[in-house]
Formats: sequence, structure tokens, C-alpha cells
Amino acid sequence: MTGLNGSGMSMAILEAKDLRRDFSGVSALDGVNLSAASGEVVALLGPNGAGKTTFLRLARGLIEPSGGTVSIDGCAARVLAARGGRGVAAVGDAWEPAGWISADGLGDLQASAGPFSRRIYGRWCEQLNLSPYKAFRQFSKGQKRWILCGLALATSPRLLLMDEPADGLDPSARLLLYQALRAYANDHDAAVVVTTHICGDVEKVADRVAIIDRGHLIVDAELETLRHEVRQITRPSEAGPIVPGNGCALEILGHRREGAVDLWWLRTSNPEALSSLAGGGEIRPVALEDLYLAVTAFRSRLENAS
Amino acid sequence: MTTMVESPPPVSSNRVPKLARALEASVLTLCAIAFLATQLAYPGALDFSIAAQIVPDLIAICGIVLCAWLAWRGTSDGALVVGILAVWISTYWIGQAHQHDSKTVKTLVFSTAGDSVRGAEFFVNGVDLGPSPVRISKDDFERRVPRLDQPPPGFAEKVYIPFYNTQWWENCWEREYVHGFGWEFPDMGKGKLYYQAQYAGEMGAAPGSGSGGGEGQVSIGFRFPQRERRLQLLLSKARLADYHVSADWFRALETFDEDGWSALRKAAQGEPGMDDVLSEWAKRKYNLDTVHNSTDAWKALMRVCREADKEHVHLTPSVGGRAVEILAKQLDPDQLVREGGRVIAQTRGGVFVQWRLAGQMQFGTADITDKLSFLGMNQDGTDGSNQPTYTGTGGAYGMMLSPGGLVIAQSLVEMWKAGIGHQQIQSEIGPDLLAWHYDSTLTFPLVLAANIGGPEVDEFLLAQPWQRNVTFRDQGMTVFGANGSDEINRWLYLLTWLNDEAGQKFHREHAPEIREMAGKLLDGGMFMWDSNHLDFLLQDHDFAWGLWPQFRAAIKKRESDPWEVIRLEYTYLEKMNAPVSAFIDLWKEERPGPQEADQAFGVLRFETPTERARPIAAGLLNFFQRDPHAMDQIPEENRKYLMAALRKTVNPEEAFMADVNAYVPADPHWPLTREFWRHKYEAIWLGGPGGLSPVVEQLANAPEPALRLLSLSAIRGTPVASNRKSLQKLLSDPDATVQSEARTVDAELQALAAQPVDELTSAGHATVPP
Amino acid sequence: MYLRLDHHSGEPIYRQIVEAVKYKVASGELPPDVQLPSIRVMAGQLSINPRTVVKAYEELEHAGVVIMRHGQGVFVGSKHGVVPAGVRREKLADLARRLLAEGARLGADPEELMKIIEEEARHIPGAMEREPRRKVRI
Amino acid sequence: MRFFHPMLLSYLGRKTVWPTLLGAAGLAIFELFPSAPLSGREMLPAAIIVAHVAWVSWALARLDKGEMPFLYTRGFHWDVIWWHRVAVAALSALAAIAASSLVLWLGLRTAAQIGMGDSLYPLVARRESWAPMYWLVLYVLLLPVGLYAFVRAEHEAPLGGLWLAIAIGPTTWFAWNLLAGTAGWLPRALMVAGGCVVVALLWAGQRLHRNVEVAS
Repeated sequence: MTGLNGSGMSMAILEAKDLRRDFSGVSALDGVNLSAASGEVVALLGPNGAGKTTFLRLARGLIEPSGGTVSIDGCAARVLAARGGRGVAAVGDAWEPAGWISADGLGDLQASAGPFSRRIYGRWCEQLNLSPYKAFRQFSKGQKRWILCGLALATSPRLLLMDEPADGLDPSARLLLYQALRAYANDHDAAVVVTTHICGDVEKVADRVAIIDRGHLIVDAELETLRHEVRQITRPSEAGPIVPGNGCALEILGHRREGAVDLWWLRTSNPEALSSLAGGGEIRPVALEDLYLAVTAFRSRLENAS
Repeated sequence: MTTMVESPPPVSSNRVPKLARALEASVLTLCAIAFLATQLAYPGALDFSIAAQIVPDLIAICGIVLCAWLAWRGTSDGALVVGILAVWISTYWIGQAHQHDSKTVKTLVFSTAGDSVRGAEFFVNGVDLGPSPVRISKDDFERRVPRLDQPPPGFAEKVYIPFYNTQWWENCWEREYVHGFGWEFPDMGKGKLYYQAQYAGEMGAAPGSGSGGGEGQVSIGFRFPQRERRLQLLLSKARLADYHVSADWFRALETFDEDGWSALRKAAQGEPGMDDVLSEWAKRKYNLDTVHNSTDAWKALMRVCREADKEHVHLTPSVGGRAVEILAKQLDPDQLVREGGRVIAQTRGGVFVQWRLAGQMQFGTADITDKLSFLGMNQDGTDGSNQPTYTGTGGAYGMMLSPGGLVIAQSLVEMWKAGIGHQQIQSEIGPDLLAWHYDSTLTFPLVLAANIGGPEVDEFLLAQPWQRNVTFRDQGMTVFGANGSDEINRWLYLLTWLNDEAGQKFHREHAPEIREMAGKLLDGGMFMWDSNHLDFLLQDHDFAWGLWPQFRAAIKKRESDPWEVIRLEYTYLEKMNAPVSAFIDLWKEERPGPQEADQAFGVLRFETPTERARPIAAGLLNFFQRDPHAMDQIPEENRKYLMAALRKTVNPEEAFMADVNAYVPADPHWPLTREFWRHKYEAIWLGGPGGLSPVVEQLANAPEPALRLLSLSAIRGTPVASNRKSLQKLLSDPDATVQSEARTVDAELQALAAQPVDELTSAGHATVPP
Repeated sequence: MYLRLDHHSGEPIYRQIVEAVKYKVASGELPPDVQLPSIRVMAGQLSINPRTVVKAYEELEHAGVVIMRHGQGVFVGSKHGVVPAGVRREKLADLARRLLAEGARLGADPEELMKIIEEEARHIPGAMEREPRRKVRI
Repeated sequence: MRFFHPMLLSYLGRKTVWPTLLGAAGLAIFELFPSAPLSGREMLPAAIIVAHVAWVSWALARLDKGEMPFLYTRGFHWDVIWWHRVAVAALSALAAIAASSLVLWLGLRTAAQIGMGDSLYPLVARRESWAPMYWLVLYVLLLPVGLYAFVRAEHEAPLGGLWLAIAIGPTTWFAWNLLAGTAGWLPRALMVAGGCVVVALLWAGQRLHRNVEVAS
């Protein structure tokens, strides 16, 4: 078990600094700082068009940053990609091979490109009873994803970049996949970056959550920290807005009015101190999904307002 | 992981690297230049006339530069538009420039022509312009060369040329102006130009030939008698050595260039030993002694090919040509035919000459025209005058026949003549010629194929639409007559050439069609007889007879000069191998005057091999002697001359003796200088049967001292073994003059035998006794 | 060893592990000197980051529940009470405060909590016997 | 690093099946009909070759949606992908040349011409066997242009490569028609220049290809 040292001093494999990218003058990603350390599973959340996929393409080096840098083990992602991107595996949202190729053929192709374990790949496909000889186009959407994930895992990468990898999979397969990713990160000390909008899956395995909205990184925190620090307060509307301060660091992540009550999502380093703020309201821990929805909705309202 | 990409990519996402942009700019420029250059190579291929008034060259250059610059800036769209415009406009300019250039001569080129003398000093009005060919700018020429009203001092002297009918010639060539289109008129009246050439210390004689083409090219024929004499002495040295000559001797002969082998070929006509010398030369030059089998022969042939390509010229009578003659019999026909096929496939045309030397038709090709300049000058009317009977280029785009290609072609001809490989040549070469040239404007290869014949050629030709009426629009279907108006069906034309069994059968079965075609040609009247345009009709003699009346009618209608009529008629008769009676019958019908008779005999003298001419001459002679009125229209003087000419054709020795008897005075002790006699006698020999004739011995044994004296000049010129034997006898001649002349000749010959060969090179320093 | 994690409880995962182990040790499900799963196995079983497990084990060690023997693994501590009395008192008081606070949030009064504690204590062998007289004070 | 990957070659090769069929069948079928002997300079085969080259280049540059990022994230060095693209294009051209050569060498054209009553055949068939070699030269000149144009299209001023193709095409055709088979320095110089352009375009294509932005 390398790199743990019981201290959490893992190295950053993927590192994006002030990463920006425009498409024909429209900003898709604006000043994102994000890193993924070895052994870490990072969940990249965000609504459609938030810039998740752009981030992954930049990280994989398929496109050139308009500003800032993104590097893998200190090497610019673009440079690494042109060299073949050894050590980085990626499963894209719609990155698919030609329909005629069989699962087996895919293995051959991948094996030709670099290190590849047919054993791992074979077992992976067996888990869902996928025929190695069937043409790729005959598989269902989820099965295709499964195959491509297996292809990625069997190359023993240092960094796994996955864009909606569980799209189309049934819940049990989804669980299998995420557990496999977690186990892979653990066993190989690899960094995994997963984008999704099904929070429940990643919540169980991710270490860190990054939420991107309209190209901006709005949340980037350890999941453990979020669990500890984020609370939802429900209180009557007439109580007025919650004012940060009162001697405790407080960040308002989201707010929504439901009839006569206001829902507040707050982040604080000292959740115990919240009861004073609640003003008789109800204080609750927050599920990731609720947090995600609240945060993104809140931001969109804020931006619409301004 | 290798480090193929070292530098990180540029910051901006998809900028094109400078290198790629530079490349695009240069490729666009290259395209424009290639376009221009191609256009230059083939003027008129694109004919765009956009803006005649603008200065197009400036536009072309600016356009290309701008085009490249725009490409560099990344706006290739604009670059392309600008580039295309620039190229199109500039093509127009190039067309203009070509026309412009041809009208104003800026550079003059003076060269000596005729003999293969290279590097003679060229003088104009006494000013030495340097070795020929001289290239000089017009301005420079005007500055350096004054105009004269009289020849420069010491230059208008007579030079003796032993091989000319009239032996004395001016040593300069007088002109009113420099040749060159657009140049002559301003020069008129300013004074004259006197051209002279000097070679190896000898001032050349200008026997009256020269040419001035367009574009400031002046080519003057000069002869250098001393040099010619050295060549003759060199040959005599070989005779003295009974043709066993050394390597030095060959080296000396090589300095005479084309004149060397030319002289050997001419001498070999009556002197088999000289032929052996030529063979020996070829063997030495191409290592033919090592040839024992077809493989060696092939290698040797490739040596000849390479040499020809390296020298940019191949001429069939040359040493290389002799090597080919020797090798052709030893080559593997299959291999040669394969190579021939390759040459045919690559050849789309050619620059070639055809001339008569030593009684044979000779061919030559060169990829530098300079190499053929020795031909075509110094016409002196004798055989071997290197007067080309055909010079031509032709064919579509593609390779011109290379000198090496001609070597292969000559090998094939020699092989065919030797009776080897007919089957292969018929099944491969004939079809190849047809396949590659069936629609060519150059019909020469097709005629060759028809001459070769064979089943494949027969089958092909007979399958073509030879019955069809053609117009000049039917490209690939016609053969042009002389002027492009006499289009005839090329397949019918070729079938008429076809002279194998199938061809003859065709001629019999389809005589009406052929006659109709011939009629069209004859009625059109524009055919060129001297270019052998009608020869195809004469292949079949029966058919030619059938056409004879039509031909006569056509020729009479066309030619207003009676002597031209009889000349053409005689040629026709000669070409279709008519019997003697036909010539006599024609004579009776035409009743020629003195000029016509001369023309008719001219045909017999120059265009007919002697063995054909002899019976015709004998028949005519016989006819004249029997019919006293046959020559009524001819004045007495001409009549005598004609009869003498006929007698000479029938029996040259007898005629010569008769001439000599009439010419040489009874008294040998005429108070005249020896010089005079020498010249006189030599001239006699030159007009007669030559120094190898049995007449020499006859004269050496003649009772009259003058005749014995005459034989000595033949012995001196041609010291072959039999003549040397006669000389031995004359050394103790009872007549003192003869004896002393014999001793002189003997001493001369001994001196010649002892003379080092390097004094007898082309530029050798030996001063030869006149 | 089976642990059940609640990702929505607002409790960090490592705390949940700590509590669960403590509970199992306290309830005797994990007797003294029993070896706990290695960090790697634990992380694999729970599909969590090994660092979380490390953090939990460190906390457990700090609390004196487990002992980490270098190179050998993690073992349940041999006996309780190695913690100094004052610290122990404070810890327990802290626990009680949190229980009460949570209870108040859920609307349970201290009496009800006491009842639940007693009921639960029956499941932990020896808990009642060892300290039968102690009452949780609020 | 391995430079040759048969799997990659066959994967890319599948993309060029249809254009190859167009080229091969187009040339082969074309060959059957003209009554004049083939010279290699006819318009129609040149048009077929241009279409074939354009299609092959396009098929290799614009893989189906999602294939591009898939292939470019397999771990192949992008230079390797580029040269495999070049190789696949070359093989496609060779297949077309092979098909057209077979039609000639097996005598199918001659048979067809005789069937159509062309009196020139079978004799002139002997001068045709090299026509496909002219086409091969045309492929060699045009394929790099096509490959370059499409990789160039991924960069700024995307029509740059197209204009280049438009400039090179007619120049090649013009020079080809007038100078092919002639002697002299110009055709030789143009051949050398053409060779240089081919090499330079392939090399520049490789450089541009490294910086290509992979669409998804």
C-alpha cells in the first residue's frame, strides 16, 4: 500500500490551474483550479453544458487551453496527448469506436497501443456476460460504456478520466462500476476523475466533489468535509434572511423559498453552533444530491438576478 | 516514452505553425513558377489575353510575391486569386516576349560550317573574333568591326582546293550585310563584310556556301585544303603500311572528327582495305575483340549506346555505326527486339537527318543540333558531299529519339539486313511501331512498320477503315499530302506501302481504290516528288505502270518547265525500275532539248546506282548511234558532251582513256612548270575513275611518256601495293622526266612513311607540299 | 467485519467507522486482541478511500480502542480504562451532551433517552454489570 | 515506441473501403470503354482519382462522430496515427492501381474493345500497360495534398489546405499534360519539385496533426 503513509500526503497527478477555454469566443471554462491526487476519486458535478466535458477534453489533451494550464504529472496535457498519453485513460461521453469492431477486436486494438491486460479486460466483460465476438454496435448503450470502461481500466493508467461512465447502466451495474473505480484508485494509487449528474453513486465512493456551473468551479471540497460542514436549515419565511457572522464562519450555499418556509443551505466549520442561527428552524445534514441541486439552482438565480 | 514533442504547443489553440505557413507560401509560389515555366516550355499552350496594355511581367512578379505573402499571412484564399491572375496575365506576357525577342537580334552567332572543323578562328573584315562559333553582341560587333569597301589586305587571295571541279577559290566570303531578320536594311550601303576563317595557321577557302538563318545566325562554309591534304596523307600512310595501322594512327584520324570516318567510308568504296581499317577502329574503340557470344555483344552494344548518348549524337556511318554493323549479327534477336520495343515506347518524335554517303543512305540524330552542322554545307555535287536529303523533326509531346535509341534502331536494321530475327521483328517491332504511332503526325514509323510487314501488321492494317473517305478533320485517319489539302486515308496509304504477300494481294484486289487515292494526290498536284511522297505508289511496279499515264498528265499540267518534266518522269521510271526501253521511248516522245537532256542524265548520274545506270546509258547510246535524228534538237556541241557523258557511264575506264588521249599532248616536254602539271593531272584523276583503277597500270605501261607521267600522279595520291609496283618500274623509266618525277614521288612516299603521325592530325603542323 | 455506512447522515465516514468499531468493541462483538481488517481490505469492503480508514483507525487508536502494531496490523485493545480518568470523564460528558442535543433536535426528552440507553445497554454484555450504579446525568 | 501497428492499420483501413471501391471500380470500369489507347492522361480517370483522394482523405480525417476522440485516446502517438493514415491512403491508392492494372494485364480491356468492334485492338493494347503507372504518380502527387488539406482544415483559416489543393491540382495537370515523358531539365526539375512538395506536405501534415484539436 504505497503513498498512503497514513497521512494523506498524496501527490497531485492532475493539476489544472486557472484553466480557461473559449469556443468561438464563448467561454466554456473560466479559471478552473482543480487537482486530483493519487488514490483520489474526484466527482465532477455540474448541469449539462457546465463545462465538465470540456474540462475532461482539456485534461486529456484533446483540445488546447485558451488560458491557464492543465498538466499530468507535471507534463502539459496537450504534449502528453500527442505522445499518446500513456498512463492516462479516458472514457468519453460519446467517444466510441466504429460499430463493426468486436469487444475482442477492441482489446486487440488497445493492446496494440500500449500496456494492456487482457485478463482484466476479459473478466470485466464477463461480469456482464458480454460476448467478445459481438459487434460493438449491437451492444446496448450501458454495455458499450461498460466495455469502454473495462478497456480503460485494463491499461493500468495513473489517471482515469471518465465522462458519465455509468450512463445507461442499471443500478446494480452502476454500483459495480463505481466500486471498481474506487478499488482501482485504492489498489493502483491512481487518480480518478468522474463526471456525472447522478450524485448518489459517486457519493458513496468519491473523496472529493467539484461542482462546475457555467464554466466556474463553485465547490471543490473533500466529501468528508462537506458531510461535516454543510447543513440545511428550514425556517419560516418571516424570520428573514440568515445573516452570516455572529462569530462563526458561515457560507450560504443556497436558498429557496417553499411556501411559507425558507430553505437555507449553509456551510460552516462548526455545525454545532448553527442551532443559534436556526432560530427555531430545523437543522438537517444534507445529501450530496440536494446540495448539488440547491447550489446550482441558487447560483443560476443569483446570476439571473444580476 | 520517447520525446518526440519537446516544446509545448503554442498557446493559441489551433494556430498554424510558421513552418506550415511558410511551406504553403512556398508551394503556392512553386505552383505559380511551375505554371509559368511549363508555359514557357510550350508557348501558346494557354492563350489568355487579358490586358495587353499593362506591363505584364511586372504584374507576374508582383503577383507571385503578393501571392506568397498572402499565403504567409494565412489568407491563402486571397493568395490563390492573386496567384491565378498573375499567372494568367504573365502567360500572355511570355507569349508577347517570345514574339518580341524573335524580331530584334541582340546576339550574333558566327560559325564555320561544312567540314567538321571545330574551333577555327573567325575573322570579319580582318578583325579576329575568336574561335568559332563566335557569340558576340550586336553592339560589340558594330564597335569592333569596321565596314570595308574592299577586302582587307592579304585576304582576297586565291586558295587551291584539290577536290573541287574548279580548284581556285577566294579565301573570303563577301557579304553586303549581316544575316538576320530585321537587320539587313539599315546596313545597306555602309560597306561590305568579308568573312574569313583560319585553322591551324591556314586561311580557309570559301567555296561559296553559307547560310544565314533568322536570329543573327551566320554560318559560313569554309574549307581548309591543307587539313584535307593531311587527311589524305594519313590515309596514304595506311596504304603504304598495307592497312596495318597503329593506335597512333587511329588517334590522329580521330582528330578529324566526322571527316575521319567519312574519308574511310568513301575510300572503302573501291578499297576493301580501308573498310577493314574502319572495322579495326570500331573494334579498338569498343573492345569488340572481347565479344564472343551474344551476351558480350549486348554489353558492347550498350557501350556504343552510352557513348552515343554521351556525345549527344549517333550517325550510322560513324565508327559507332560500324561497331553496330559488326555486332548486329551476334546479338540475341529477342533481347534486341525487347530493347527496340522500349525505345519505340519512349520515343514520340525525333530530330534526324538522312543523307547519302558512299552510295548508302545514312541516318543520324543528335540531341544538340551543333552535332549535325557538318552536314548540309559545301555542296560540290559529288557523292559523299554530306548533303542531307531529309532533315526533320516531328511527333507529339514526349521524348525525342535519343542517339542511343538510334543505335538500337540501326542494330535492328542491320539485323534485318543480315536476315536474322525477321520473325521477332515482324511480331514485335512492327506492331510496336503501329501501336505507339498509329495516330501520329509522323508517318515515318508507320511506313517502316508497313515495310516490315508480317502477320500481325497485315492483320492490323487490313482491319482498319481504309475504305473511308477522310477530311482533314479526321485526326489520326489521314496522311497529309504536301500542303495539307491532299488528305488521304492513312490506312490505305500504309496498305499500299505494305509489300509482303498480304500487301501484294491487297494491291491486286483493291487496285481501283489505290488508283483513286493516287489520282487524288496527283490531281491535287501539290505532292513533293523529291521528298519521296509518291514512293508508296511505286512499291508495286505493275501498279506503278498502270498509274504512269496519269502521272505524266499530272506532271505536265503542274510543271511549266519541260526540263523539270523530263527530270521527274525519268525519276519515276527509275524508281519503278522501268526497263531500258521505257527510257528510250520517253526520250522519243519528249524529244528533249539540251537542258532537258541534261536533267534526264542528271537523274541517271546521281540518283541511280551505277549498275542500273549502265544499261540505260548503253541503251540510249545505242539508240542515238542508230537513229541519226534522235538528237536533232540538240546543238552539235551539247550533243558531243552528252554522248561523252553516256559513254562515261557505260564504261568509265574506256571513256577516261579516250579523254586522256585527247587531252594529253604528244610532247611531254612542254615548257610548263611541274606545279601546273601536278594540278592538271590531279584534276584529271579526280574527274576520272580514280587511283585504284586498272587504268593506272595501263598508263604506267603506256608507250607515251606523258601518259606514264600521268600515272605517277595517281600513284602519288593512292599508293596502294599495285600502284607501288608500277612505281618501282617507273624509277628506271627510259624517259628522263618520267624517271625524275618517279624518283620525286618515291622520295615523297618514303618521307611520308617515315613521317610521325602526329604531324598529320587535324591541326597538325606538317606543311604539306602543295 | 460488517459495517454499515450512512452517506446522508451528516456524519463523516471516518466518524461512522470509529463509532461502529467502538460499538462493536463495547458490545463484545470484537473481543480484545482481535485483529481488525487491514486498511486496504477495509477500504475495499466499504468502497472508500484508504485514507478515511487510516483516519478512523488513528482516531480509534487515540481513543485507546485499538492498537496499531507496526508491521502487524490493527488490533482491538486488550482492556479499557487505559485512558486517564479525567479525560475519560470529559469524553463521556461530551458524548452525553451530543446525545442530548441530538435528542432535543429529534424531540426526545432526557427521560426517553435514559430509557433507550438502558434498553440498548442490555445488548452490550457487561455494560450493566460493570457499572450498574452509574446514571447518566444531564 | 512501436511504429507499425497492424491493428491500427486495419482499423483505419475499414474507413477507406468505400472510397477504395470507388477508385478501383471507377478506374477499372473506365478502362473498358475508351476506344483510343490509354495514355494515362485522360480526364475521367483523373477526376476519379481526385474524387478517390478527396474521399479517402476525408474519411481518414473525419472519422464518424466520437471515433476521433476514441482513437486519439487509445495511447497511440499521434505521429503514429498520422503515418498510419498516410499508409492506409497509400494502400487504398495501390488497390485502385492494382485493380486497374489487372483489368489491363488480364486482357479484359482488349476483350471489351474487340467486343465493341474497335479495330485498333488487340494490337495497340501493348502500349497501354503503363497507363496505371501514370495514375500511380498522380496518386503520389495528390494524396499528400488531400491528407494535408484535411488536417489543415482543423486549424485556423481552414480553407488554406483546400486552396493549396486547388493550386496544386491544375498545375500538376497542366505540367503533366504538356511535359510528361519529355526530356529536358524542366520536367526533371518539376518532378524533383513535386517530390519535394510531397515530402514537405507529409512532414508538415505530421506537424499540424500533432496540434490538431480532436472534436467530439
